[in-house]
Amino acid sequence: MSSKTPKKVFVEGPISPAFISDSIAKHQSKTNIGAHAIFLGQIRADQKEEGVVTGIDYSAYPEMAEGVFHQIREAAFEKFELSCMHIYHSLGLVPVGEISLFVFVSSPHRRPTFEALEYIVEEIKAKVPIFGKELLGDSGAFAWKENS
Amino acid sequence: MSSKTPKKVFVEGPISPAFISDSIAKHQSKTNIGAHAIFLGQIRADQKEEGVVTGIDYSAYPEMAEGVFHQIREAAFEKFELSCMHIYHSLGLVPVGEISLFVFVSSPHRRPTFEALEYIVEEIKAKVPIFGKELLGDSGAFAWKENS
Amino acid sequence: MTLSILYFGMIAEGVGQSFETWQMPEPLTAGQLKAQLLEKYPVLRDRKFQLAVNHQLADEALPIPPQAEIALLPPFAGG
Amino acid sequence: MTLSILYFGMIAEGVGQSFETWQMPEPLTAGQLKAQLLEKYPVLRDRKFQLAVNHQLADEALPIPPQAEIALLPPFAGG
Repeated sequence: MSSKTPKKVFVEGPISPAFISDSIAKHQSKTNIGAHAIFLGQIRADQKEEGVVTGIDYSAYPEMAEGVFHQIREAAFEKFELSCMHIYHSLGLVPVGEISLFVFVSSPHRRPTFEALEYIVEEIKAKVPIFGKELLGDSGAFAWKENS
Repeated sequence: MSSKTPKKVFVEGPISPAFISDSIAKHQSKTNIGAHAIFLGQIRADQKEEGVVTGIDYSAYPEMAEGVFHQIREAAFEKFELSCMHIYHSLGLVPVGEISLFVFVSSPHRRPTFEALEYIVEEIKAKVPIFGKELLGDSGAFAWKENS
Repeated sequence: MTLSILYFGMIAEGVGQSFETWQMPEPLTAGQLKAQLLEKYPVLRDRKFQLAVNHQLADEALPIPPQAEIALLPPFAGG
Repeated sequence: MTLSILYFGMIAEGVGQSFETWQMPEPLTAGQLKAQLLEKYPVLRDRKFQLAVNHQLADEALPIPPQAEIALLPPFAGG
């Protein structure tokens, strides 16, 4: 573990397309970068028994989650030749069609960006204590989401 | 080959972050999408013998390139479970730090987006007749780029 | 020793609270603590969860340190 | 037969033009056409290129159709 302080990952509510383009624009002065890869998780209107998903209400164990995000960052920088890495995840309500996860990796070359993107997303899904309550229809019903 | 007409891929000059966020925003009404993956190619300030790269002047054999892009699209839709796919490439001058390639794939699930993103980028680099003149320093020197 | 116990997501919903403190007369392992939790909250027997001790996932043999922060974590759903 | 011949990138730079037409008295293959191009433009011997015939990469045995559009393509640099 390095001594770097954990970076802020959680944002309240959905992640906007404008936030994403701002992040991209901030990397245009980094002229050693040749390739960026981005992953976005978007809320799907899945049909469940009790109704259609209208949004997910995210919560987390933030003190532990920040630590796990930090470990994932450190491991990814160790494994792949990356210039930059940014991870953002929503807390609170994210309506259907909106974005709840934004992973952004940059490198001089394309290959490390593909490998790092997939690694980071899979690690987040498997290891970070984030919980999701799927809101169903408009009856007040809900179901707890579980990553596969 | 399907009978779909080829989609417009080439754009004049750099691809702006605002163009990218507009593309993302347009997908928020597609509520069967759960995952997006994006690749961006950015011009690097590489040090060459005759000077530092200040930009790349792209040209293409457009009639053939559009056909190859169309084949890549069809093959990717065949191989991977994708909801959407968009490819944009610059023609003309793209200065260092700016974006010349934007590949955007969407799917209900994350796995096809990782696989399709890498497949499409590698196919474009290997098969599309696009040519790049790297402008070096400010002496008017240049070198022809070659994908590896 | 005094333990802080945090419940999240469907676990908090099941036990009807998100936080409590437990006074423990003597040292115990994570596995022993889990058994006591299942005894106090039978609803937990039907729910999947992992135990974290001081922000780290714990296996059953781990001795619980004094003043530990315990968390009951239902399946993760990030992304 | 009349062929349209297109030159791109470093190939256009080498031959000093990007387009010309050739009158060919009799049918020929892509390999035979390539030999004639190398004869007319010795500079091409030092440059890597592929031949496309009517927008498709052609191997040497391909017979060139009448009125074909021929392109000399240097290494690709997209991305």
